[in-house]
Amino acid sequence: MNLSRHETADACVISVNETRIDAAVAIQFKDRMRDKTEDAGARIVLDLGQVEFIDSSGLGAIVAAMKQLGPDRRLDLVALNPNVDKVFRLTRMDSVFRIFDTLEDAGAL
Amino acid sequence: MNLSRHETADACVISVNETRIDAAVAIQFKDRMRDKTEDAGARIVLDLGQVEFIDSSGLGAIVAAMKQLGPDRRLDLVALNPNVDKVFRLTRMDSVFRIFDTLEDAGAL
Amino acid sequence: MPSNAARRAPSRPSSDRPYMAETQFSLRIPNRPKAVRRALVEICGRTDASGSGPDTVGRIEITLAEVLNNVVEHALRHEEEGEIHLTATRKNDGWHFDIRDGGVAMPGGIVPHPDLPGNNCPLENLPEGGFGWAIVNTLARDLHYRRRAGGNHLTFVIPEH
Amino acid sequence: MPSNAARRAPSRPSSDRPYMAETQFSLRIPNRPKAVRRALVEICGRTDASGSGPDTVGRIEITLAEVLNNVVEHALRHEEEGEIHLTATRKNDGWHFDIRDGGVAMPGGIVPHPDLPGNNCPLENLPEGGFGWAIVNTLARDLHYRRRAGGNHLTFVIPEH
Ligand SMILES: Nc1ncnc2c1ncn2[C@@H]1O[C@H](COP(=O)(O)OP(=O)(O)O)[C@@H](O)[C@H]1O
Ligand SMILES: Nc1ncnc2c1ncn2[C@@H]1O[C@H](COP(=O)(O)OP(=O)(O)O)[C@@H](O)[C@H]1O
Repeated sequence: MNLSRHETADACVISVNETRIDAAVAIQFKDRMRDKTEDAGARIVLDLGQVEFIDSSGLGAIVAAMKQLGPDRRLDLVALNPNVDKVFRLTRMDSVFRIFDTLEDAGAL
Repeated sequence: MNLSRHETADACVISVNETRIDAAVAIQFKDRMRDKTEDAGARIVLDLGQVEFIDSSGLGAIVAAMKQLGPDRRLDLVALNPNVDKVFRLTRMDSVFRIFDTLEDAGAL
Repeated sequence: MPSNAARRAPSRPSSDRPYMAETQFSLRIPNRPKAVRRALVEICGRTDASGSGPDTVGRIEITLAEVLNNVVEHALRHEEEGEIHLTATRKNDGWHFDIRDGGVAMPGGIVPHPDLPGNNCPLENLPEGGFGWAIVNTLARDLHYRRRAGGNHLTFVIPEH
Repeated sequence: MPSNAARRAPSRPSSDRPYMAETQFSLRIPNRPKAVRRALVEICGRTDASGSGPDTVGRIEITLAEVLNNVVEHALRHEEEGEIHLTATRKNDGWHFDIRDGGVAMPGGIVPHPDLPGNNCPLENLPEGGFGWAIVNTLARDLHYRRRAGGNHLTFVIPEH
């Protein structure tokens, strides 16, 4: 589960360098997110541009990643491909996150 | 999960030095059994004399421990206290193992 | 809610008072296997202290282990927090249990009533689980499940013979 | 078993042959999350190659991911070995799936039809799972489950629009 991180003026951007977040890697994703965001500031932006597929376990792991940030930090999502977007909509989890089309839209360039 | 081992003339005796084999330790039990029996001979005797309680996860772990011995080795059970015995009977797993009252009955003194 | 007098009921019925006074206790059990273990030890201590015999206490421990571990492993499996609320009441016919959690519903909305996994098979196919509800169905009487207000509510009786 | 001619059906219906010829394939999927992943990639490749559009292929992948992962996580959760048998058949109304495993029965003997977990709650209570069957119930049509001969048999259709 390859995640990379870079800082912008007002966000910490985590890029998922994988094509799938699924049952086979959900726990690993959640743990790696904890490592990567431990010392991050109040706004974390998760760039899903390379992710072609998530299942409900992957979705659960993204929710868990947000929960482990605590109440004082937020997780926004960027660049959901159509299949990934569909899973968020089907489960109504699209209303739990702020979702942007691009890093620019998210103000995280 | 404290297991100890000693050899007799024709068996390797594993004693469970714990009062419970339950959901909290079932996986650990199975893993420790694998370590302890790796180089054991064809007959392994599991002494449950100190175990006061097993639940279905603990039972499953004992079955798993037998399965991981493979077809050429056997696992016999000794000294089931009444509550432990009840779980084997309720699930009909008493017919899957040879069960002895004492190490002497098992011919493993 | 039983009166204080009822709570101090003597542990064994005397011949001139054939109906046992009610004894009751409640526990809140965190959503973790170790917490279930501690709760079981506590419950065995209490049911034993109130005079139930070892066979009854044994059946209580086995049944509650399956019910409570199922809540942790299934109903609350996607939750990091969460508590199980348990109330035990000793009545004339045995121990009545009332167990509530805020987890996902039982699939199908009813208590599973699975057959015991088969054991008449080659070694490598022997079942390593799936025994839980079969055990509960055997040991408990009057097993009722309801889904209400985003939670699960299970009641049953462990008879005293 | 379709004829060879049917297997080599052209990928898109032409105007003079409104009923699509049947296309069919079968897979055996080992009881592991990584094997499910590989199977999904394979199935997407095949349904795409047979001419289904990206929306259909997407709905197939999402639905099968939930169904197959549920088999691994629940029906076969106590088994180290075990395989899932899947057959996919493209018919006029969409893709028909037939999925079998030798695991424990669905609790209650029916396909779970849970409500979506609620999301109108404080952050710390947000659901991290329990979405699987809700997704399947939304995307699949003609969902049928039967228990037979110590195994599970699920059939459903992913419609093509
Ligand atoms: N409290 C519960 N809430 C939701 N689902 C449950 C609960 N208990 C059991 N189940 C479901 O019923 C199945 C059978 O349970 P059980 O007989 O205890 O076997 P297992 O050893 O798999 O837990 C479980 O695999 C699970 O799918
Ligand atoms: N194939 C199956 N065999 C047996 N039980 C299943 C199966 N699929 C689901 N279940 C039971 O139904 C419940 C709901 O499934 P699902 O909606 O996919 O949520 P989850 O994310 O918990 O898997 C599971 O927790 C499990 O108890």
